Amino acid sequence: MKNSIRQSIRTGVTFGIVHIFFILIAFNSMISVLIAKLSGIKNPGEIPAPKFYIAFTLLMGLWIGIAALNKKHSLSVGKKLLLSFTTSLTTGLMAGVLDVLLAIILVNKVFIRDFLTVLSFDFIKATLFGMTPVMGTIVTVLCFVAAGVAGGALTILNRTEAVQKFWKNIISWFKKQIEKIQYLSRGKYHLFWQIGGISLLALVAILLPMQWGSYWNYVFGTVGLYVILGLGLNIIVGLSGQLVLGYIAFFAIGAYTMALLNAPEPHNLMWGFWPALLLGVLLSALSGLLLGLPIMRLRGDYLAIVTLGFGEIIRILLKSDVLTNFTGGPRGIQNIKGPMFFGIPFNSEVDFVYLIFAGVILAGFVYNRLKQSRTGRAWLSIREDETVARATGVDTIKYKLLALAIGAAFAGLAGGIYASRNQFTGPDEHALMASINVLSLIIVGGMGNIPGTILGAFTLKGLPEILREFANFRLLAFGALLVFMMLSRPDGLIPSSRPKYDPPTEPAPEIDKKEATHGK
Amino acid sequence: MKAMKFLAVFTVLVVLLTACGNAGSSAAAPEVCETDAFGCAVFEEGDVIKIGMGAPMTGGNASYGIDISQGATIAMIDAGNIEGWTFALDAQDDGGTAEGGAAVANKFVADPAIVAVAGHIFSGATAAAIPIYEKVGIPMLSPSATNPALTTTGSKVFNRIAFTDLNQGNNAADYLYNTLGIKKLAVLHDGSDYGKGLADIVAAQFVADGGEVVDEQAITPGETDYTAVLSTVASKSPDAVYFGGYTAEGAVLVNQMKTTGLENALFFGCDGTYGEDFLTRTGENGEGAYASIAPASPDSEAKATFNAAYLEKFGKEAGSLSPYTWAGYDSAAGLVVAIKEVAVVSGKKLYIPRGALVDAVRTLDNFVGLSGTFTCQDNGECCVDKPQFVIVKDGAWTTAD
Amino acid sequence: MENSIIQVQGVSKIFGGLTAVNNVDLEVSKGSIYSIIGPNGAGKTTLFNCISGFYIPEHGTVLFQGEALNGRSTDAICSLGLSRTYQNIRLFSNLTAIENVMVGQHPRLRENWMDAVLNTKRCRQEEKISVAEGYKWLEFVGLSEFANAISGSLPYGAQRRLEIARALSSNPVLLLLDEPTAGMNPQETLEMTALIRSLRDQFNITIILIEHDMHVVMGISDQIAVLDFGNKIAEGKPAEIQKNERVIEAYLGPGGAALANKYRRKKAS
Amino acid sequence: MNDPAPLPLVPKGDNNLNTDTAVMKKQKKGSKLLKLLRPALGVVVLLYILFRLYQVLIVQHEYGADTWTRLLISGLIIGGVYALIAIGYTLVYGILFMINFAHGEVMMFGAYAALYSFWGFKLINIPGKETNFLNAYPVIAIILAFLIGMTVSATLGYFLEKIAYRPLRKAPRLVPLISAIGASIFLQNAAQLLFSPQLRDVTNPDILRRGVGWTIVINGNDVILPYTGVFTFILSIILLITLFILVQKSKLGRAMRAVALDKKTAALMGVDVDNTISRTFIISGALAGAAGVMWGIHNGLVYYYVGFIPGIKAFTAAVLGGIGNIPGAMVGGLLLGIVESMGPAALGINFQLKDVLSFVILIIVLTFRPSGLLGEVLSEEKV
Repeated sequence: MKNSIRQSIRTGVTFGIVHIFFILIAFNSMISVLIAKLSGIKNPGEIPAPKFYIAFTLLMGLWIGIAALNKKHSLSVGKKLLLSFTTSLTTGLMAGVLDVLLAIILVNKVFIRDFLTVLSFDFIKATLFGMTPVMGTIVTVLCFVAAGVAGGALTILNRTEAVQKFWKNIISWFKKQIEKIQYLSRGKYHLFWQIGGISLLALVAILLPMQWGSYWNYVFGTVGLYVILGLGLNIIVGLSGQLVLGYIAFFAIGAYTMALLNAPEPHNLMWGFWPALLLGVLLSALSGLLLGLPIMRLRGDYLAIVTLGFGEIIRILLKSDVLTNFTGGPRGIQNIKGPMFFGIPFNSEVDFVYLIFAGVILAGFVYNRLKQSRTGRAWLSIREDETVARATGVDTIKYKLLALAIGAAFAGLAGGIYASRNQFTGPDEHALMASINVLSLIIVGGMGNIPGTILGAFTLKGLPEILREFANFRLLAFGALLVFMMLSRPDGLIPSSRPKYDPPTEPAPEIDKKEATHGK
Repeated sequence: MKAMKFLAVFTVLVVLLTACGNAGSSAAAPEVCETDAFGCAVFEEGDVIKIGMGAPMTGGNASYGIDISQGATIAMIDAGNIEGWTFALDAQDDGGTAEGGAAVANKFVADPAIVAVAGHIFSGATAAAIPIYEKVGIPMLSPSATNPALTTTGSKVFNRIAFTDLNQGNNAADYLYNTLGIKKLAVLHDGSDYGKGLADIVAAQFVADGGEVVDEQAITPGETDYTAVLSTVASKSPDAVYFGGYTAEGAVLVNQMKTTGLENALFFGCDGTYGEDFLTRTGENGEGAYASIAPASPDSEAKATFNAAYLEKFGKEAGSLSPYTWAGYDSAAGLVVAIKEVAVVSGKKLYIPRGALVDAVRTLDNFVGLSGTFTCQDNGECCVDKPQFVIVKDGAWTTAD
Repeated sequence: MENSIIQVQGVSKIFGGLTAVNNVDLEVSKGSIYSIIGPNGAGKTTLFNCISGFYIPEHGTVLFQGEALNGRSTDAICSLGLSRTYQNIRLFSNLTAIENVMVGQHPRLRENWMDAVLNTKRCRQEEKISVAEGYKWLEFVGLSEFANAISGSLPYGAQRRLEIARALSSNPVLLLLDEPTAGMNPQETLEMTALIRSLRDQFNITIILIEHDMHVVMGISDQIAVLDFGNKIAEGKPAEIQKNERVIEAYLGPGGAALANKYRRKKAS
Repeated sequence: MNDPAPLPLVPKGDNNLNTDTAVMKKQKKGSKLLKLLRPALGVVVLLYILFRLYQVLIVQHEYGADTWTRLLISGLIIGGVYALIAIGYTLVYGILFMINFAHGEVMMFGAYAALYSFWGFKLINIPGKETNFLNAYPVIAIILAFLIGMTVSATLGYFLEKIAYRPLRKAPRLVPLISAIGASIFLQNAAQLLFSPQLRDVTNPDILRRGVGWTIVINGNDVILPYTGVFTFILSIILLITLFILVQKSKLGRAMRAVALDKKTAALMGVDVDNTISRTFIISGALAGAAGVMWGIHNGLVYYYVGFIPGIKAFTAAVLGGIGNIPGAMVGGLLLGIVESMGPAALGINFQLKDVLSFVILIIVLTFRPSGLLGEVLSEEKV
């Protein structure tokens, strides 16, 4: 018991630090604003009414109270409550100390914002709930303790038989439904279900873009482009196991081919969308080969840093004075003409969503076919053990180059569409961070499988859009989530599974030495 | 089977996201709205009129976005109200990239309360955003997107109070050659579209005037050690160094010129290197450095009060985050003026005819802001007067004669 | 040389100062089981690596079916019909058993990535065949019920057999087995011995094997070579090798011969 | 012999041998082409470089000795800092085989520590004297600043490992990398939110004012040897050597090397693996902190993004010298610094392209020595 008390206090301290961090970045203001908006206030301003700050504090307290009882089952109710009490009290006291310090700053009118930029006097007032310093501090501590104990109580309640049973029922109900579907989709209606599912998917894909307005069209378009990129990188990293960090360079090549061939400036060639797209794909594939040739001996992180360098080289060259006359330099290229589809201009957001979906389907199709083939298996063997793969008769260099080229081609495709959709592309679109995004998405989603890639793309590109409510805290939250996801699901959201091969139905051809061996 | 699972996930996400992003529409309205090309934005009692801003709030250039949006926030406070309808700024992070710019633009388009956009900040984001606003008639007034090509595309909605590189560059070159009598000039830029555009024009014009450009170099932005490039420049012994870029690098250059054999060369910056920050960061090294700014009285009443308000609200000296604080204020304030011009109140509702607003912004005339006096031309350039040249004297920017 | 399938002629491999393999000659006749024995560090595996192309020997040549292998990459050599297993098991451990065997068939198949994308007739056919063949070989080594299990998770003995199946699935003429029974219990050892024998008998695959377990070696080898400190100190039929003084010394140290004789006499009496 | 399937592809008899040899010949040609291509590429680049050098140095003769000296100076200084950061990467990589992507951010926090501690000292007025603590006791102030900076960064490194990496030790190789990237994004934005995105200058004590230094006169022009630069360089070299000795001689160093070689065995030998790894992170953090403080003192400019670019560069340097190898990191860092400062001038190209240059050098080095300059040469893997 003593032990778990000590532990609970440690948890409290941790949360105290978290709380202090939140205050010092004015996270509480942001949450309060959100709460205010949810409670129907149209324009709460940057610093809403004190009650919302209290609400924030209570929420923190609840969280602490719940976290305090994490992995504690054996104890009695009273002890559990005690634990949540001690934890929240610890945090509360730390918060209290912080409040006192803030109060001192406030009272003596110390200007501290050069060091900690958010600590304006209004903010401090709000953090003290607009009360007198003493009152504010006390209320803070009380809030924490009350909410903490309440949280503990909730957890205990949640762990009682009845509630657990309730949850179990719900979950099992869902499981049943899924099993039903699975059963149906396996049984003799298998084909029907497949078609049904796919056509439903298609219906959704066709109808929704018209429905959900240009913003979400744009977001989904971007997600789609990143799915294509993800699949391409999956071929390189996921299948053939080469860590490539400069992947976005191929994307850039695709985009710039499209731009240079379809923009009035700087060359005014106006080839039209489709030839440019094709050429872009080919060029990226070629550049993949050229990059590959000299560095095929490198493995692991050496390859990573070299390819990172390659990406940066491409970006800097595109931007540099040397190529300005050719690539438009840092200004990038504007007014890229959109595609024509059988003579019809084809460049509203909706059209592009369709185009991108088509691209995604194509990419997924190719990816799947390759994955389940001799080529795919050769790649996997290289990923697993390059030396042995070689000794098993796989020409590793050839297949590594092939992986690079095909992966690059995917990127070229995405790049071409991207440039003509934004009607603009510039060197800084293709910075290192973009490559890293793509790599992250395939790993977050789950390496080497399509659903994983799609989910990853949603997470990496959709999430920041959803997080827009968080304003400046957007990327902070994003980074934290990235770490959290890796910690909770190291194999990705959807880990890939190996394909199953059923034994051949017709009797296996017996092994005759004349055919089976090379002997004369 | 995966297909089914994935289908489930997909539909859930779709539903979720569509739930977030649905757009409203306007109701019956006065005749201006009937006639207007883009219809009206309608505001009920208690709604706020929103002005959008797409700016980099994260990443390496966040200081610009945050600073400019803060300047604009104060403009919202000063804007007052139209018979009770107040203004608010909706600043969204576009990362300064085309992808972000288009995303933000689409978000604004989906929000009926957004009537105008102060921005975007970086040219790339702006270029990708213009066509999207064009479709629905949301006027833009960018404080800092200087890429000349932006106003050559015949866009109706895009305007800017930022200098064009041509205007600033040519005048700067002439001033250097004729007024200051510089003969040998070294031109540096930070490789950004702004800096490079400016530097190229200055170099060309300076040569045209008859001067000699001894060296033209580009530096890598975001770094803090330019001694190498400065040393090579020094070996060409120029009389002056022109720099197209921002304070971040400009200040470093000025400081390191002293240790690299350029202590006697004169530093000539642009409106990107103007601002209090330059003074604090260069100290006595900055003495005698030039900059070119939009014609305005740098220490007017309004500016002083603004600076006070800014310091009070954000705890920083105005201009300490970027040179564009005041431009940010002006772009928002200019839009407010235009909105007040066209807004109509009838029957407890406020109507803002979008088409009319687009024209109103384009015909903004003689608008006196903190960073200059602006009159928009037909192509959307609002800052056309000759730039004014300022020099650092005893730690302060003073008008150079 | 009509009957010999591989000839190792004066091969030497030197690491820095130390000569791991010193001027070794081997000649293996087709369809035989040829064992290489010798104390640890005698250079057996190094010799294997020289034959299968992992190392390029400093001196000497390896003739395989009359063709010189020198300087050829391991994959080229493999597709000539020479495959091997490894002392410390080297499976593609995250792939399933059947996938391992399908990779093994790589050099036999001709389907390329275009076929895969367009799903040509050749592709469909080869896929069907590689599955069928794969099952056949798994059946042969008795692993067909583990076909879809992750190979890394298989029991030790099974992994050894799977590795052999992978080696076989490229239809080799010559199979190099590096300590196939290492770390196996007597039962498994017996099975493995039977397996090796049946390889030769059923498919007429020539087998060179490195082995420490003398029962196995003496049981199945037609011919035995003994390496010690990189030199071939003896070669011959099992019976001859058992009597060979130098061999015994190599194993038991100087004076070992006498010791061994004493031991024999004890057993006799 | 009566099954339809395998006939077409299981080649038989002589012709099969032919097809196989044919295949093999093709592969052989391919690999030969590769074998030729790599040196060819290297030769071409080398020739170009030599040609440019000839052009610039002999024909045009643009820069005098003074310029070269200046370039060398700035190269050495920046290189020293790179080396110091690179060590952090190398230590962590050597022991965990992961790229600690957040290392640059750790350094950034060190720089902030320097900024704030110097400001703090400036605020403390010495009663009686007309001066403040910073200028009254500059040496103490600087030492304190370093202590604070190193402590901050070391703590950060420690918690980084504990929270973001330790749970992932058994995970697939790329997972910790992504976690590190997440951490890096988080730290950057945390710094921006805490300290505001403003770019700020460190106020040095007067004895270390920036832009002042000893002057050497080289063919007529005086070249300034800035105090801050010399200070930075010497200090980083000292730190590097100390660390090298620590790793080679001390008990901890032995433990570290043991863990790097084989965690299991090390654990069996009674080495506390977790503890050793934590300590490694503390050390690399402390070094990054020191680098950050130096960065602040020499370059002055501090903001939330200041760690990113040096981080990438330092990692490049580490790989260039052979990652996992401490002298390698030193060599790599200095080489990178010098290439960046002298390279563009020597080749007469725009300074914008200096990163291109350094990455090209990296690629060339790695194509000929796949494990870096001083990295141990991996021969064909033993089987």
